[in-house]
Amino acid sequence: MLSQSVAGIVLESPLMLASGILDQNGYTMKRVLESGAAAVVTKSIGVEPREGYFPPIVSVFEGGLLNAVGLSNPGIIHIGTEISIAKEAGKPVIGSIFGATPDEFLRLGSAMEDMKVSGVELNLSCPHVKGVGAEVGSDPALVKQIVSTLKGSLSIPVFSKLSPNVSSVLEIATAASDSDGLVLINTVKGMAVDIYARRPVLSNMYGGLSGPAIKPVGIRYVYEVKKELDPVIIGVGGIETADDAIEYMMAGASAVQIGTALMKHGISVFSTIKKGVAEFLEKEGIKSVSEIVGVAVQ
Amino acid sequence: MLSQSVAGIVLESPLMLASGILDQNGYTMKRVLESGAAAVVTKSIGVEPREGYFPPIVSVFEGGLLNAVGLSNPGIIHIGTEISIAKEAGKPVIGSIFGATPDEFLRLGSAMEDMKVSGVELNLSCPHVKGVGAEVGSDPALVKQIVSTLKGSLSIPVFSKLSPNVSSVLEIATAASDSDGLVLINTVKGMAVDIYARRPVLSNMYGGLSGPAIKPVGIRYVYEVKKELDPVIIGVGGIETADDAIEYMMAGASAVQIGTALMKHGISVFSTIKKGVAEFLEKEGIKSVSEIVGVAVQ
Amino acid sequence: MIHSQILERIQETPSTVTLKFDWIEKVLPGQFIMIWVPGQGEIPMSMSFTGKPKGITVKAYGPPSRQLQQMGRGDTLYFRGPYGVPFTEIRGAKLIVGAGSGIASLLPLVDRNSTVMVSAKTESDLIYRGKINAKRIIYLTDDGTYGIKGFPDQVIKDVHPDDFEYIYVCGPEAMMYKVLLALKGRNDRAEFSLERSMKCGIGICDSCSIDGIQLCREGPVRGIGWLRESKEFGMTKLDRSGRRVRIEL
Amino acid sequence: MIHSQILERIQETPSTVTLKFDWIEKVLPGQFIMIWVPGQGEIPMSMSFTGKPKGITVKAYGPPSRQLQQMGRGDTLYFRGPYGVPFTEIRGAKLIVGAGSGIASLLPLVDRNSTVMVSAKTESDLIYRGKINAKRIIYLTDDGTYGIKGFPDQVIKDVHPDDFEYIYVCGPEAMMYKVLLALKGRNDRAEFSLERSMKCGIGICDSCSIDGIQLCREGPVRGIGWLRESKEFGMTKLDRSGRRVRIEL
Ligand SMILES: Cc1cc2nc3c(=O)[nH]c(=O)nc-3n(C[C@H](O)[C@H](O)[C@H](O)COP(=O)(O)OP(=O)(O)OC[C@H]3O[C@@H](n4cnc5c(N)ncnc54)[C@H](O)[C@@H]3O)c2cc1C
Ligand SMILES: Cc1cc2nc3c(=O)[nH]c(=O)nc-3n(C[C@H](O)[C@H](O)[C@H](O)COP(=O)(O)OP(=O)(O)OC[C@H]3O[C@@H](n4cnc5c(N)ncnc54)[C@H](O)[C@@H]3O)c2cc1C
Ligand SMILES: Cc1cc2nc3c(=O)[nH]c(=O)nc-3n(C[C@H](O)[C@H](O)[C@H](O)COP(=O)(O)O)c2cc1C
Ligand SMILES: Cc1cc2nc3c(=O)[nH]c(=O)nc-3n(C[C@H](O)[C@H](O)[C@H](O)COP(=O)(O)O)c2cc1C
Ligand code: FES
Ligand code: FES
Repeated sequence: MLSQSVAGIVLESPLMLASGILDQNGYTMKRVLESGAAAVVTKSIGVEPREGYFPPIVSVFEGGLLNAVGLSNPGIIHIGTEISIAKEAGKPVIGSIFGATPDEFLRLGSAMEDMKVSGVELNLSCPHVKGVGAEVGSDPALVKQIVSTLKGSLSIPVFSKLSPNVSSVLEIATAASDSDGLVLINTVKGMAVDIYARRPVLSNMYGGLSGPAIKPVGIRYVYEVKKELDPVIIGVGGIETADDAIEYMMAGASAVQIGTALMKHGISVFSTIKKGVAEFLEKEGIKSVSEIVGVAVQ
Repeated sequence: MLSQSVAGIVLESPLMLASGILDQNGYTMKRVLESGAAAVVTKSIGVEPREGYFPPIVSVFEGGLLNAVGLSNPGIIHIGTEISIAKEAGKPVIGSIFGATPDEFLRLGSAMEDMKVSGVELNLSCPHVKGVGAEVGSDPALVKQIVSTLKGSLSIPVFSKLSPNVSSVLEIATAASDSDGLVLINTVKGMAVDIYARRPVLSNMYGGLSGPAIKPVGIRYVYEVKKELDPVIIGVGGIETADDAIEYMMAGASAVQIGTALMKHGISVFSTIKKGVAEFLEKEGIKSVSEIVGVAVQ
Repeated sequence: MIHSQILERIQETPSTVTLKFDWIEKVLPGQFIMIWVPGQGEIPMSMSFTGKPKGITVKAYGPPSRQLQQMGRGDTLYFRGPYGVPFTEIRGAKLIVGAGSGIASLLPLVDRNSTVMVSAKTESDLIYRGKINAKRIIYLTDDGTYGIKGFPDQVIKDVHPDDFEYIYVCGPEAMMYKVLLALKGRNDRAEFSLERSMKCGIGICDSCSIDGIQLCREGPVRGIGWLRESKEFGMTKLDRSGRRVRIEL
Repeated sequence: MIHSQILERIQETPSTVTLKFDWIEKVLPGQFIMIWVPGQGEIPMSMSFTGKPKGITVKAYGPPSRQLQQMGRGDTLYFRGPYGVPFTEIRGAKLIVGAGSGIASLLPLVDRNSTVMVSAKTESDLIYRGKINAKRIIYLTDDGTYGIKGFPDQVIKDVHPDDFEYIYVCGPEAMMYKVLLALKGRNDRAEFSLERSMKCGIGICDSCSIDGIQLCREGPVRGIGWLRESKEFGMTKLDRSGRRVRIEL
């Protein structure tokens, strides 16, 4: 009833862990999978190790979270250890990667494929690190080149994760349309100032907004892209409840990712949402979760 | 202590009513002014009357509001009655206008000037009406032309209200830099789907997000534009408390506008925030509110 | 959006239907909901039944209300609320004056201490006939097809309004305005449920405003004293575009 | 971000300072705050005083903690919290083992039923000397400049750990790991306050995780039974980039 196949990856439910949240340490990813997530996406991995920004890297506000972790990651050669540990759970692990050029993406993607991940997710959208992320992801020609380079060389599915901080998502989504699926959305660029300290809270000044505050933004992107281009979509942004997950799926997502909700609800949020989605389907007399994908798109 | 001058408009405090919220009926604007707002901005007015979209035009969510009113307005020739009533309060009324061409904006701006408003605010940013608003406001050349047309003809201050739904706010802010001030931000494009009705809630499908959810987005735009271009800025987006207003001012806003907070807190929100700002200044030993403008910008 | 299945549909008149549904929320007489008819629109509706089950009474005008009329047992109602300030409820003698579908919002107030005036254009438009459990019921029709021929403001003096502790009025604005005038000298203990276009229901859009207050938040029920001071009641209102138009009396 | 003015600054040792401040929040022994030194960084700090006033005890390492040490009465502290799972508090006989600044998080537990072991590299590093109000205090230094020469794991057997209802341990991981081994056979009624890099404090970033749990949420206090099963405790941890490194014993 809940199982769902996304670009050939078979998921026991449509619920995945989003990149960057509790997915740096292999044991954590393993626990998240054992606690009910159908798949995890690793923290975005680059060629070299990066410590990321100094704390403060997060700032909680009404309706969500602002973060500027700064793509801290151990580098592609060290993530293998963690992926192996995560894979002990026997569920799909998707490798998120970021880079500045098609070549870098290719190196990272190939290494991920060698580590036997189930797919790679291209982070074309981190809003707070210069030269990678959203800077790459707002250049349609570069996006197109990166995606086609990877599609030409890898045999595992390639997902492109896009930024909501653009004037036209359709332009970027079109550029990324060779992907096996689009992941919508990354965080919305934002900032917080402490009025007593009289300065921005995050050490990086700017950060990315996530959590319930951005759910309507994510729904809009999923809906708009589904309606206009009809690709495979993984929805992400502000999902905290079964209703939220269902809303994303009805707007066009084949699966969803959950991140910030772990702050409020802990890792058990996966099993809670899974149960809620199953109950909804039952109550509404729907046989398979795949039937609700895109039903709200008019 | 609280009085503040913005592009020559003298305000008894930095707190203004945002365009589109309780500012269609002259008696309402008058009451808002009498209840503590230092100025009001009218609903955005076009050349012809518009009924706007059919309800549902709003959808409340955690952290804010989604709206697609659809620029309902009586047309420029009928707004005079309401402005006259509002002006009985003896405080500045700013006329918000929207159009598709520099000519339309000029007609509207001139008519507003004739109605003795204290300034005009160009709505270059409504996210949910085709052909006007954000579609105009994401075209830098057109923005430049509209602003210079108005600046060349009007003698009252001209403010440009910009959209957050763009890849580069600096590009648009630069295009609008002839304005006497920038108003940041309009709503963030979003959507909500009802999972039982299996369709978008708003009759227009897409709407604009406002309220606490977008405060970090607004703070970021104000800060970024202040830091890079240093124009006069009026901050708007998610202000509910004195702390929020102060945060915007420290990020670079000379005054702020308040809209969605009226949903939760009613019209008394103006006097509450005014009191809170005064208390903050006193506690922190700050003589004039103008001293905090931009202090957080590094 | 709240959703609930219709339990019962009652055809009150050819153009008016009551829909009953379960909703655990506490709702007080005079409050309303915004009811969404997917694909057709969203409209304000007073709660005509505030106990268990809850109910609304809908007259057909445009697409949403016409669509509501097509609905029956098992169909889903989508709505949000309750919104608005309720009537002041008292135990003593009440005079309740409802014109047209205005009686819907007054129905939950009716008790054995109530004198109820119900008016309609013609006999077949009279709703809740035979179902109002009051001390006294006075029917009026514009055309005299049932009860007294005439309008509430013309006959209200005959029931000696001063004898009542509280008076409650709901109906078209012209009728309410005339009732207000007919109640000359009375400046308290009378409440009117007003109507303006309601687009948001949450005090944001200004479409329902009158004299600076938002009927969706600080109404729809307003006291007679406030109404006497009103510059807009019975005079002007804004149409759906925000253009000020005269109210026809 | 919460902010509070420093009421008092106490120089505990040349490199360690206690800062006292008012904060009405209820905080339990073992919980911590994330303390923000604007322009310098944000670091986790245990509450070493949980009554009134509250307090933290800071050892100088890098920029944020060095800056904290410069602060004094009237300066503003910025922080968020309290975070984490506290120690299990009991009335009976306690053995409290604190190494280095580890004693800071244990201090609020100390009562007249407590035997406290405090260790430090050398005499001048011993904090709270003469201020701990316990049944018995045992000092240790690595170099023997004060109290017993040696490490806690070497002498813990001498106080007969089995006689204590509860044992509490905090200090460098190598020391805690060795104490765990020294407490062979004991699988409950002993808690350790662990340390990992903490970047977010709210269970999001994974930097503080050990064996799948986040120390900022489900720690930093963990029970001895869980620690015996741990694959990472005393073995490996992730550095600030997320790279797995060995823990030096
Ligand atoms: C506080 C309050 C309480 C009320 N209580 C009651 C009550 O208990 N019973 C009652 O019968 N009436 C009540 N009314 C009046 C009722 O709300 C109106 O009669 C109703 O709004 C009229 O709606 P309609 O279906 O007739 O549509 P119209 O008058 O045609 O339009 C109203 C709404 O319908 C929608 N709409 C219209 N045309 C279209 C279209 N082509 N496409 C999509 N949407 C469209 C829009 O949402 C529009 O806002 C109340 C009004 C108020 C303010
Ligand atoms: C649960 C817990 C409780 C603790 N309790 C205590 C306690 O009570 N007392 C105590 O003394 N210690 C305690 N610690 C240890 C304490 O948190 C570390 O000693 C501290 O983080 C080290 O910080 P530092 O100032 O020495 O900086 P470093 O070790 O140099 O770096 C740590 C942080 O400093 C910042 N930073 C460093 N360099 C820079 C730079 N150049 N620019 C900007 N920012 C920079 C960053 O925010 C970085 O994350 C505790 C640790 C944990 C996990
Ligand atoms: C602390 C944090 C770190 C993140 N790091 C990454 C990352 O490394 N790569 C990435 O693609 N997205 C990253 N994201 C974005 C999330 O994957 C997700 O797109 C976003 O948070 C919206 O989902 P949510 O509201 O469920 O958190 C991060 C988000 C947070 C909150
Ligand atoms: C119901 C509603 C209607 C609005 N209408 C307009 C409008 O006509 N013109 C305009 O420039 N902005 C309009 N806005 C945007 C607001 O002026 C403001 O920029 C935005 O809501 C963010 O501020 P807030 O969070 O305080 O509401 C509208 C917002 C809302 C909620
Ligand atoms: S209906 Fe919008 S303010 Fe009342
Ligand atoms: S410090 Fe980030 S998860 Fe614990």
